[in-house]
Amino acid sequence: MTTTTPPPAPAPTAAGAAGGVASVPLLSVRDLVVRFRTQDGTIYAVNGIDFDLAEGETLGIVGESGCGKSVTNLAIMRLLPKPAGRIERGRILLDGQDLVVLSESEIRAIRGRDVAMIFQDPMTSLNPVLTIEEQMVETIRAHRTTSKEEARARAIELLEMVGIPKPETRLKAFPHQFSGGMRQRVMIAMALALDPRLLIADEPTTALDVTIQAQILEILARLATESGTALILITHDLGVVAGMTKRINVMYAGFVVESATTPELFALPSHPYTIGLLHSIPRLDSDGDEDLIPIEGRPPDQRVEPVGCPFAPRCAWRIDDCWSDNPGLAAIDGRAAVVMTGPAATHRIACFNPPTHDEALAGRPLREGFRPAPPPGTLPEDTGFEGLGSEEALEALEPQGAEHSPLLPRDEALLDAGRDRGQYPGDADRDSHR
Amino acid sequence: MIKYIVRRLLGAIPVLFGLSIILFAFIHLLPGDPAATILGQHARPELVDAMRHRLGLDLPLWQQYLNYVGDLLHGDLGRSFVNNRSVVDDFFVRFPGTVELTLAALAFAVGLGIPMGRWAARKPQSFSDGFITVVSLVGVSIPIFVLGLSLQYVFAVQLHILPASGRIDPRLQVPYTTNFLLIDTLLAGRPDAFVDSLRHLVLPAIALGSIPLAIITRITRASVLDVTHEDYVRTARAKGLTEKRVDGRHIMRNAWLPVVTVIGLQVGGLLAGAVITETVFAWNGVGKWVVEAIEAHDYFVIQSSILIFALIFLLVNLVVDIGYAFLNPRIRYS
Amino acid sequence: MTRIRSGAGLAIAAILFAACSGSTATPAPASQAPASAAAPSGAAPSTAPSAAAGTPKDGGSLVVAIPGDISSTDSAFIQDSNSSTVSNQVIEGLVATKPGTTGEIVPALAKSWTVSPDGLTYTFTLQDGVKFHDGTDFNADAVCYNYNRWNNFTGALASPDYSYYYAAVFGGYGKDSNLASCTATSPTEVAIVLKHPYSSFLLSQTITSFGINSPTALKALDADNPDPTKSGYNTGAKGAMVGTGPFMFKEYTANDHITVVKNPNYWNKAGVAHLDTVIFKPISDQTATLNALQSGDIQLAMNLNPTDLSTVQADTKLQAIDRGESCNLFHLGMNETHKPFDNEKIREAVAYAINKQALIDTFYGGQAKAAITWMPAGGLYAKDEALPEYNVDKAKALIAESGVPADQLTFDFWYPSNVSRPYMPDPKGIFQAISSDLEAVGFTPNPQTKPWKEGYLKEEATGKYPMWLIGWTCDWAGPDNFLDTAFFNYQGGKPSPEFAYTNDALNKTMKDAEAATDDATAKTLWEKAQDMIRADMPTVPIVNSTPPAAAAAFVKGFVGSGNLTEILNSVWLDQ
Amino acid sequence: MATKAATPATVRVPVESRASRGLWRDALVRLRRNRPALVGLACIAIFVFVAFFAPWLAQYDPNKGGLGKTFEPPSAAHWAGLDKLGRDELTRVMYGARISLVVGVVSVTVGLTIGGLVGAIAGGVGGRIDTILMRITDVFLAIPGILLAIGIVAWLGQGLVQIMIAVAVANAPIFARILRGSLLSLREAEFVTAARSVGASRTRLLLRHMLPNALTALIVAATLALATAIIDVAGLGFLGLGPPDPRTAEWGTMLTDSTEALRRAPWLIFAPGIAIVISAIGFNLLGDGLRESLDPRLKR
Repeated sequence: MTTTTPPPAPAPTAAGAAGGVASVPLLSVRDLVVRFRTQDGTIYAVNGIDFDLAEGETLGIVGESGCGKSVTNLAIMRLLPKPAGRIERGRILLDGQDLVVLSESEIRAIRGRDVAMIFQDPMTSLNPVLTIEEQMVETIRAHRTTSKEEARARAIELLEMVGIPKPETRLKAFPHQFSGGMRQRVMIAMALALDPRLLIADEPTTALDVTIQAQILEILARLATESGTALILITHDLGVVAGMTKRINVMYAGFVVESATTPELFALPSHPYTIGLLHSIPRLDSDGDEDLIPIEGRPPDQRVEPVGCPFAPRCAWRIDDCWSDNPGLAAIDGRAAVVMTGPAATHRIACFNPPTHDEALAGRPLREGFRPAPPPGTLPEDTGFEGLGSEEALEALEPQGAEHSPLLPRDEALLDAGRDRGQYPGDADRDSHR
Repeated sequence: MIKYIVRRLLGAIPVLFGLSIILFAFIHLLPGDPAATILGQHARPELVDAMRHRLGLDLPLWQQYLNYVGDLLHGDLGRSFVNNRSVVDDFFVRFPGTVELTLAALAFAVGLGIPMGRWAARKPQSFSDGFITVVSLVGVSIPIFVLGLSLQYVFAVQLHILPASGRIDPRLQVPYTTNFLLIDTLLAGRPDAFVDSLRHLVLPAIALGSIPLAIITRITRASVLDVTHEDYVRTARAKGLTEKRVDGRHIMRNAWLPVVTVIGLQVGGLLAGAVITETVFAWNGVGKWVVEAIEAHDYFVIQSSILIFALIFLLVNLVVDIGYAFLNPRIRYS
Repeated sequence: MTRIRSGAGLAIAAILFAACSGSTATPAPASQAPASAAAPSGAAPSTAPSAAAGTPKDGGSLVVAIPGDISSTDSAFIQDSNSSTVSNQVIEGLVATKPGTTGEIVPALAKSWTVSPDGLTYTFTLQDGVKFHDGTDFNADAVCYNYNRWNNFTGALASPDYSYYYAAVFGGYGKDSNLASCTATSPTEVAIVLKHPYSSFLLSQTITSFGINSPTALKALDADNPDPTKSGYNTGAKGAMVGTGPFMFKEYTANDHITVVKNPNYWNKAGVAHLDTVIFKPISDQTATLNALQSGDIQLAMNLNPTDLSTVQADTKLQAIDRGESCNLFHLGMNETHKPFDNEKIREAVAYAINKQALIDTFYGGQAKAAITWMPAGGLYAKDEALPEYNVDKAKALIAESGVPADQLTFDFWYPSNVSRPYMPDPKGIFQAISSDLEAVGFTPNPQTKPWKEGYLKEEATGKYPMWLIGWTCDWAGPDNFLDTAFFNYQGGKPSPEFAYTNDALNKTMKDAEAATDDATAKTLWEKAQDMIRADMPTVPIVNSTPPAAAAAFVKGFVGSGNLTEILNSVWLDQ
Repeated sequence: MATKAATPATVRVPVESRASRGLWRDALVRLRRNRPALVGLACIAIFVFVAFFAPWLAQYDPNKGGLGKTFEPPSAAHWAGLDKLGRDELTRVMYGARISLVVGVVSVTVGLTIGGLVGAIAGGVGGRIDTILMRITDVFLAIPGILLAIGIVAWLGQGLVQIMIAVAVANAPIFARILRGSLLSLREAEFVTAARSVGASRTRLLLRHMLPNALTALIVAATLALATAIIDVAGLGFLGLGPPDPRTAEWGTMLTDSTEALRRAPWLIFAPGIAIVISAIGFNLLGDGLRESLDPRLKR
């Protein structure tokens, strides 16, 4: 992988000064802002993010449900739910071509051919009334003028590639005749049908059995490597990205809060939220006596325009500035030239008061007498913020918080909210699906 | 699949059996002696007794029931008390009219309801969506006879565009062979009569189809909206399919499922509605027959026609379920 | 011809000397084209005489709406007006009533007749060269075949379900029958001999049930099958309804239509139909009927709601048709076994309480006249009894006089649903109006209803109802058909339970009147009978109605009859 | 008919076990934001208000008229005109609201009770009883509702009470089906399993845990059935099976009368027609609104 620098044209708002120009990255997202207009008001889903992706590179996007990771990638595909979801600002450059301004038919030509996507739930992502063959063949024939037989041969080849036995007969089957893992293989095969240059996998294993997850990830990794396809892997599970991707973006409330190469991120997690994430999951390599520390509180209400650092209410390291200003994403080493892609990508965080390495290991501030800054407008003595016992912490224990429940992903909830705009409330039988 | 059909058919048997008991009981619970009803109030007692004997009313109840079921199984539905015509014969004269009317109403409801529902779902909460919603609400809220008479008044009486009643202009003198006039006119090689009988169908079909139209519109709209947000539709778009293809192949193929179920349920409503529609439009069908029979307490006709109605309802639901199974591979292959 | 199954048999004695005075009658045949027979002077000037000037044109089809489907195509079994409306076009009897009248007997298939002095033997001379529609000859044998057929009915055919009118007129079948014999004395001469004198005989033979059918056709379609439902002749099969009339039966589709076509070889050349085809179409709803008329689906409606008369009159494309002199009576039934109607003063009070003119204006579109007695005002021997006129004070005074306390002025008041009769176009509305009238003078009627066909007629006949709406359309025009048969007849020495009106003197007077041998006696006795009824006021006569028909304006030549048995051979289309 | 269409789809699984209160409170909040439902509620409010205060709102006696004033067209004094018997049509429509309200509410309540009982037993007890009860329900469902109602009126005789029974019986099998369906789906729901695992009795399970959740679908169906009930009663009136006292100011009867006079006095159709349509729309909108509000899956 060659070292790349940010693209020449847009001046990155948060990433600081750009380095020298080596080559144009495959994908370049600049100042992307996505909002949903719903009956309940505007939802601030993605609030100005920047990242690049080089040809053949693998990038993990990690964050809690509702952090905007899925929305970001739907925005890349221009598949935001209409009419609620809108790209308000920013550019998405694929090979220098801005996807945001493309016409519907132009973006359609790119979908599936240049950029393919694998969705979270293989149970619902395949059309239940069409055979696998029909769904695969139509994908191929949507972009290539081939005969049905050729398309079918290609489909068989692809199914073989993803390890589906007896593909000739399985082609005639309907999705419900496959297991979840098999369906996800079909999805992968379908996504790779046209040798896309970028593959976006949105939580591809979340809905699967743990035993299957590894197989699917393995197939995904192998095929992406073999074909040289760039991969964006979206997940809430740091464990998944650890072995799969070269670089990781950590997202929170529609912002990228930390960006680093995978080894760097695990070696030196630097944003309080990243640290929180790492401490809230059990690690197979841990000593065993390490306590899990949950992240207190809940993600912010995205119906409110974000002011200050979005993580501040939950952050143990927050200072007064965190309440009022949003720290942009900047290199940890402020003087270094920012490299956006590749193994030498710059480690960047969005934090006014980054934890130290020791604090990162401990999962809490170790500084003498440090207390998280109280919210503006409250008297300091009132905020005996001790972590547990605070109102927010108690709320966090309520079951409906369910931030980490894979069953109720917040992104889905968000998309649901977007969908509500599309629903006339006087409408009958909305419940007929599911 | 065949197993499924057979199972469904077998499942209908206890329902029909139960129905026969209920109808039998209903007739026997009705006040008055059918024999006396037939003969009139001042008939001589020996005549009434003879009639009771002829009708088998002097037998014990269980035996009467067995006879009744036996006759049913032999396709003998008895005779009208009023005109003494065979119920089965009358049925074959009346039934085609109801079938034509019901199918026309269904065609109207489906043919207009589905595009309207799709149109409304295209831009939810737009003016056109609101308009369609209001129209469909009013549609389910107007009694059929009010709509029917109003349609007659406007289109037949005031505008003279369409005929007001009947199935065909009798002056055309088309021979009835099948009693399906649309077929009979063609059999007779009379395109003019075919057009005429088609014109006669329009107003009653609209009156009868208005409620199903409203319901199908609403369910189509809801179903399309639901499916539009399904993951596989997103997948289809992500594959770069054209909107037309996404719409036709992915959205509609799935949105059809609840719509088909609802269409099946509408048939029951249509048969019920035919009762009133046929009265309003002097349409010679089963519905009018039933009303006349009930007015005249024509027991066998009531009994048999309700049984036939129920049988049709069950059959249609069976057909719908089978159609549903064909549309939905999840059922077909399990 | 609209029969109400309320009386038992018909107890008709000798009357109606005008029609059968033993002499040979040779008036014009019944179905003569009445180009000159101007429309009878209608009750209302608003109705247009349809037999207007102009030369009749031949050809065309006419669609006629009738209120319900026909029940039989065998005239011997016909009891309802729908069936007889159709049958009358095809089947003719020996005698008929003159078009536009209800009681004037004219020759039909018999061109003349004589009655023996003992009133037992009727000798009919038949028209020459008449052929049935099937090509067979009409002759004396054919006539007797029909009379003997009726007389020999057994089983179901002999039940009131079928040959009601034969039994009603002849008193029974075979040995029970008043028919002694029917003899073909020559091919064109028939002698019908009765066992007892029966002076209504000729008039009774005008009704549909005594039409002469082709013996060949009857046999071909198994008309005498013990199960009439298996007789094609009864059920409208092809080849049924073969008579001699101006129209020939073509086809019948149950509840859809009945088609008759012109008989080009009609024996009465003056009466050959102008129309090629007449199609009868049952439409029960009156609004739907008018809609069909206005939209051109039909051209003639036999049952117009009088309320819609103004609509028809306002429409230049339509015409209202007068049906001539009324032959019906609508009255308010009261049963004397129910309190408070055992009290004569209460019954009189009810008579004063009812605003008849308001009813006529509201429900009859003016097409009715307040009744003057218990039969049509124009009926034979009808006497103006100076019936009570609307007077609330008088009614209240009578109630006070009666001594019935106010809390006993409560009773069930019944009206029929699902029906509209020529004399009672809107029972529900009329009921409400009468109820309000009764309440206004202090009564408390309690509303009750039953469907006409099932329940109502039966229950009222048994005397279950204290007060109810009822009426009568004549079978033939004569006082016996109303006063005795329909209303106040005795059965087995007791009054019919329907009204429970006990008046032995009245019964005797009526029997005497029916047995009277001369006109003057009959007149005196029938007038006396009416006076006796007036004195007791057993029911309150309300109106004699003239139910209008309606037609497209281009329909000409229709001659209405109060007994609603019009023949359409005179009708032609001016277009 | 609208209710029938909705039946198969109204089965859903609530998320929370302490459903009743939270569910209803949430539903109310959602309902308040549902504009069409509020419109529906407003229609019903007008309807109920008129029904209760008819004697004060109306200027005339609903049964007093005058034959001389037959079919007077609408005027300042009589906004909806006078009917055949010279009675003020608007007054009668106002009084008619009382009867329609009573007929609708009573027939639906009775239907709900019968159907609810059958459905609760079938869905709660299951097994053979369920099979038998559902077969009987199928039998009734197979007869078109209006025919069932006509048959019952023919059997029991004419009268408001009989009409209410007829409409109730026509509705009951639908309610039974819906309740049974929801109960069946709830039997496998997690919170029910949880309650079962801590040893809740069958009755308690049914009454405390399952019924409150299952009722939502039933309530929606009942609201929609109110709309159909009013129309069905009108249909019975058209077929001559309305209330026996023809002076009863009942909308269906009035509508039928107005169709009989359609040619003489076409305006008479408007007052009862609009009243029926508005109340039916009201119940339809409210039913749809409730359906959405009570669906916990749609929580925002």
